[in-house]
Amino acid sequence: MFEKAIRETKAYYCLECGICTGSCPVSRLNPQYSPRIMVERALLDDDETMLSEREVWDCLTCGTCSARCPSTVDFNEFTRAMRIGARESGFEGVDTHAGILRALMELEARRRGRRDISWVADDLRVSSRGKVLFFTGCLPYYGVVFSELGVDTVGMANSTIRLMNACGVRPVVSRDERCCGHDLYWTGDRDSFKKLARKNLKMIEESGARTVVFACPECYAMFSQIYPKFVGKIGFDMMHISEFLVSHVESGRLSFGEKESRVTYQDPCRLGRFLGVYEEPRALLGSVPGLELAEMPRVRSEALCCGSSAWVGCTRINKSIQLERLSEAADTGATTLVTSCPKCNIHLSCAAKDKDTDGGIEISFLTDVLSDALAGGTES
Amino acid sequence: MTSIGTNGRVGVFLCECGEEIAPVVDLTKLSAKIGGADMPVSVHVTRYWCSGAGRRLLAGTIEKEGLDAVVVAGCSERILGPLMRDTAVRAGVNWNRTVLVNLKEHCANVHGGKRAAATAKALRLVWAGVEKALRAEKLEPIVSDVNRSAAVIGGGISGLTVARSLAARDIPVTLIEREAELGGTLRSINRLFPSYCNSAEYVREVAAEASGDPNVEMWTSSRVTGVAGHAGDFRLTVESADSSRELSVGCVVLATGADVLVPDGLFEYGDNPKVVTQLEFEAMLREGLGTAKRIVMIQCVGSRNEERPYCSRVCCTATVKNTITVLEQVPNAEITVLTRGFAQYVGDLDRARSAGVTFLRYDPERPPEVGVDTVEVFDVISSEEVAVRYDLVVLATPLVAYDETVELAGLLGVPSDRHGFIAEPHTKLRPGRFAPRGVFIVGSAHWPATVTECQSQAYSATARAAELLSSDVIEREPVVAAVDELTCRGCGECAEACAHDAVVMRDSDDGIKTASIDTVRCVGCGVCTQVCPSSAVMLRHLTPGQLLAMVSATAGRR
Amino acid sequence: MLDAGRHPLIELLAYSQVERVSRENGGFHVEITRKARYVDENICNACGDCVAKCPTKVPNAFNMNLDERRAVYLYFDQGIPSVMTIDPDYCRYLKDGKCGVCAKVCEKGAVDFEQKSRGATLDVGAIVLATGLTVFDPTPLTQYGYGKIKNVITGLEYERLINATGPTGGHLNRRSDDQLAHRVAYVQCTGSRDLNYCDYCSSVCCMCSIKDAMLGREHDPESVSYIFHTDLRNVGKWFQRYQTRGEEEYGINFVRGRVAEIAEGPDDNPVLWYEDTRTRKVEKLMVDMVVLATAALPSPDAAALGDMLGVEVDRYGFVVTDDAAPADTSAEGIFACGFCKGPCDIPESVAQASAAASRASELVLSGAPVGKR
Amino acid sequence: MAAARGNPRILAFVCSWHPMAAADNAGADGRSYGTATAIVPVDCAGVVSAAAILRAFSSDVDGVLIAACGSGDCHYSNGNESCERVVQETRDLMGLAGLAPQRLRLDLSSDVDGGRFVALLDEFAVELAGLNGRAGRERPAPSRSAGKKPAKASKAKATARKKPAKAKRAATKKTATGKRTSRKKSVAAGKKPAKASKAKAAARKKPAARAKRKR
Repeated sequence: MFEKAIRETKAYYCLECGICTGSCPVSRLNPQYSPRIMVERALLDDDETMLSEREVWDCLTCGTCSARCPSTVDFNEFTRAMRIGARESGFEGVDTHAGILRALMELEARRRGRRDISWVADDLRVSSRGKVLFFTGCLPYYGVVFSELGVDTVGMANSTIRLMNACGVRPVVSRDERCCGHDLYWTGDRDSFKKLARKNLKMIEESGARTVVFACPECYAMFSQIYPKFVGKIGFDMMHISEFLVSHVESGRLSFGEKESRVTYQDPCRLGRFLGVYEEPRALLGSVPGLELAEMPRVRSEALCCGSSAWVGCTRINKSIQLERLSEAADTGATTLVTSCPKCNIHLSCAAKDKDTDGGIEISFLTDVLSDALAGGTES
Repeated sequence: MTSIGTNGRVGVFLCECGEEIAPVVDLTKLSAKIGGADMPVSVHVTRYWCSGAGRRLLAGTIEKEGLDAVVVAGCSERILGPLMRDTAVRAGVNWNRTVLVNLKEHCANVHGGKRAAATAKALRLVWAGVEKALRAEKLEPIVSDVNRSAAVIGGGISGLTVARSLAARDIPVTLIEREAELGGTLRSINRLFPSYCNSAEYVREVAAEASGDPNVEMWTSSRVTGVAGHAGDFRLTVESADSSRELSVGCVVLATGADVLVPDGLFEYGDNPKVVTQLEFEAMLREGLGTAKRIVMIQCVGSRNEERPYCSRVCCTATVKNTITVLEQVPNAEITVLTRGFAQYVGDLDRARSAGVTFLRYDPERPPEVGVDTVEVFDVISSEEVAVRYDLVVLATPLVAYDETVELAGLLGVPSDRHGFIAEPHTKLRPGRFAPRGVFIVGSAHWPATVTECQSQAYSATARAAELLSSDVIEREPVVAAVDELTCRGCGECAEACAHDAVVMRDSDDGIKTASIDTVRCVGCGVCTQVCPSSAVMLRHLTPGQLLAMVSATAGRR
Repeated sequence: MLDAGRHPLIELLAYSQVERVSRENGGFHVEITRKARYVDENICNACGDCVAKCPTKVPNAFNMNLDERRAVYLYFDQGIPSVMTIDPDYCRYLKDGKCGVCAKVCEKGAVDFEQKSRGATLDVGAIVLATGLTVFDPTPLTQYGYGKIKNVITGLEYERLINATGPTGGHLNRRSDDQLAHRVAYVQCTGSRDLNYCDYCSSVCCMCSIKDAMLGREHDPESVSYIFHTDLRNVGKWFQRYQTRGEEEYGINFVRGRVAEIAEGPDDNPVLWYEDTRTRKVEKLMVDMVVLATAALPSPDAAALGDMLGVEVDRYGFVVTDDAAPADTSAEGIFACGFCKGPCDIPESVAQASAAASRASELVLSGAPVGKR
Repeated sequence: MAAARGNPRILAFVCSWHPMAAADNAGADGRSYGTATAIVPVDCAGVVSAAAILRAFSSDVDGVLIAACGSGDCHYSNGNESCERVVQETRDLMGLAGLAPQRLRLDLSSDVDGGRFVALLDEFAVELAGLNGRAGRERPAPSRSAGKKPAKASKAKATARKKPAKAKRAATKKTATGKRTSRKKSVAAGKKPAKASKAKAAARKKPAARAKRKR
């Protein structure tokens, strides 16, 4: 069953050196989980038993192992193949949050309906057709599901629009947008993922957009790296909001007011290891006068994952990873941990909330920080 | 992990239910569709699976085909469930892998004359059952040791009766009474109905008898402030003025009784010294009525209204009993009882009527008004305003729950209703299934009860407690939540959401707390599963995978 | 080296670069640039007076920049030829026309600031390539923190530290605090056997690390070593015994597992994260110092040289030779030996060198035109 | 009636206590409802997850009904209250996804009368038939009942989770009557969703669980 996966991920190159397992943030905490052993078992044709095991769902797909693998085995793809296989054999992972997010994604994949975009703040300018489209992803939904964490994902979407407005851009926010399919893709639901991808591409085509801007790195990674593999060529430009803003800062069209603060920055797996966008968010933070960036020890390609992904793993192991990252962040002396991925924000905030001790660190989203620092109209 | 396809063979047993199902649902077509699907399923049809012959056939088929799961598609789970499950379990199928599908009330009965549509729907319903059965885990009963002793909370007539009766069966009992004296409400009552014996004396006798039994320990001026453990092994924390003690017992009898409402602000009570409650009147009867001759009694004071919509059940009986006592003491007394209709079903109503007591019916929309020396009332029967002179107005107020009882119920994991009375598990359906095992509720703590009723309940509880304590171990169907400890991230949302205090947060080596379920407290409501961010807690008898599969099948998702 | 330097039939052209090679008269015409040393090789006797007075400090490349030398320097103590060289990138006189102290103190007058690079030609019957190796710079492996975590060093840096003539006089002192490192971890396959960098096995590192660890113990009886390896590739004669001895007598712990990440712990102690693949456990280990056994690469110029010579090199830059004639390159009359044709250790290099010499001499002695084997 | 209601696909989660008695009685009494209505039996409304509701919608049902025991009558103490919270959250999500929140209905009643159960289904069917007329174009309607301010909604949500048995009991007592009345009202008001939606459109500018929080 795994022949194709083994071929495509080059798993047969495995040296059994253990660098993946040693690198894996999950393996460090959960001795049951070992990417190395999984690959080896697959090579030994032990796939039937493997599919039923919970370890199939433990991978964060953070990509650290693959980035370091001397044999360049694509363990993320390997995981994905296993999950597809597991699903087809009737084994499923445990969907977090009582399955609400998966159910929502399936709903968007299978059912018609136009999104409600009344969440866009009254003072912002958006349009239904235009050259630049802001792909909001699941931010509005997360606003409902994660309100209790104090994570304001709708605010993230609004601050993104606000910054785009400040650059003189009135982005398209489409009611026909769908979930990008990231989580379904990584948890092995190919059919629903493809449906979502097709609907999104159609939506963008109809919007007339030539450039699509993402606030969520997962959407960005899906569009730029995965969609072309499954649903064809992409005929528009794509960029993360940080890339979009940097060009405007460089050209002088966007500037920020003074904001005294010491912050640290979390590289999201998708934006960092997947897409190689390391400098733009830092450049943006650096362009805010008074804002000081204190780096954590593990940054850029070595950044520690926020600890959870695709709504299948939210265990004590994941929490331990999150707490570890939070303490690294706090150790920098920064008062704020800036994230550029809404999910990092959610996951780290959740762990921070659970944490009994004080001395935590505030967690803010990049566009919120920047929007607050907008020269002239600061709102905080 | 949910798995399908590896869980063995399912037998689907379609019931014609005589002339109920078969004429509407085309069972031949249904069997063909089910049997023809690419699933590990065998189909059987008979006229009545619930009949003796049907059950023997079912059991035989299970054994012959080596079935691992059973779906019985017939009538209501509420009717057929226990019987069919029992039959299947005896034939070797795990109870959790026996699923009932209601083709009668939920399909055939409501879709008469629409054979094709009803058959198509029946197929979806049966598939939902099969999906559930295929995904059902084999669940073993929860087993625990039994400590052969009992705690009785409350030293009123209910508690005393239980204590005395358990002790007589040689079961060690500790009775905990919050007041210094035993006897409860009966101490304030004059006489008992129907015997008209001296109430205080009677309860004193029972108390003495119980106290004298070597198997009974009396802990007065004490209250239970903590409960841990489960049926067979409860640990109570009992506090008195100067000490705190631990008590280990196998079961707990809750007999804390109820309070009598003090009707402040109603019918001049509190302002007019001639207005008293029925309870105060009992004391007056004991001490002598003095000059009072004209007595007006008002029923349903503070009950059957918006705040307390219930009938307190015992007041009518008490009132009638008291009219008779009055007439014994003051033969020429003029007694008028203002009622909203008599709610008693035992009592001396006729005797009171024949003795000359006047009964008027008032309208709650136009309640009686207590004046300086008359009570004015609109008599519904005669449609007339009536003014009744009085020396004394006696208000029958309802029994209300003690706040303390609600707290105790909370500690014991027993639900209480919106009035604060203990919500007993449904007595008609699945008795005892959702009650915390080992906890028995007796008397007015559960609902206003007469002394007779209290004692009946006490003996009944004694029997059930003794039954529990007679075994070395107890077993229970694990209709409870379960925490995957490897997954739990210790956020405590479940513990916060649980109304039964069934979630215990423990410290773990990794510094993250771990939730665990007190399986005896847990009633399996699933509230915790809705708030768990990690989906670490689930109902093993109805997993998320099962529910989703049932939804998909029922909706006919392809 | 001394032997070679002394041999009458050997002319050493150090500090020189081959610029062009052409085939002429059945042999080769080789054009060489001899780089200016600004010191006359025939006069300098390497007394060291100039070095003592030179005011300009320069990172010492020979000691892996672990210490400093002067702008006028002897590459290393036993270097052949034993003459000074002035580093034109740093020398104040050569850059700004100021200083010139060396010239003033040199009693022999060997310093010659006017010296220019000059050409030289050779006409030879055969060419032997022995360009050797260079080592991989582990900076791109950011997970190992090389360059960021002070006490993570490379194997070559270790060699300099443990060497009596090195910057610390042979003491394995940590760069962070100059304290002796007792617990040392060796990270094998740093860059080797890695499809991202060098997908081949560098072959020498396993033995090298064992040797290093044993040296460490000889310098410091408290030394404890950990060698993290993918496989121990000690395939040479007695190598296995060497390894066993290291384990039994020199306090070496061999750990089967490739180090995943190195973090910085307290007191500048590196912390290694790894899976011990034998126990299947992910562990961390704090040590005083980490030595990265970096991959060995063909000399960076090898490919260009091969191009010039018409010698086929593979995608890594290794000279391609034939199995049946391991010293012969694809170009007639040109032979190769040592690491330039692929990873090999010293005994193997020496054997190959003899083979190449033998093949070359066969050709030259036969007098036959190039091409006849 | 039957013509007006058509035969919309309704999936009904029915609690095994009072509501199941009502559903069983509907059949036993020989009443009828649409053949596209099907019941998923559940122990308690408290076990119905948002995922299960959304799964029904992504399986193309027109409406989801959850029949729970009346306020204060839950055999498990607070399963019905928990369900109210789940329903509110699910409706918010449905609204955002462009699915009319009226398609999800929670009925809290301890009435075991089969007639009432069928009437409930019929009425729901009529409402759904109206929505289906505008299939695909349905507006996210006033699920976030009467323009509840976001902060409030999430606060209410938070408190709903905080149990303390004692405090909860008191709260239930007070609101018991109120809840019942409002339920009746919502049933009645449900017939005119479009109007309500317009009226509240302005108030709904911000989605329910939003409120920027500074920590």
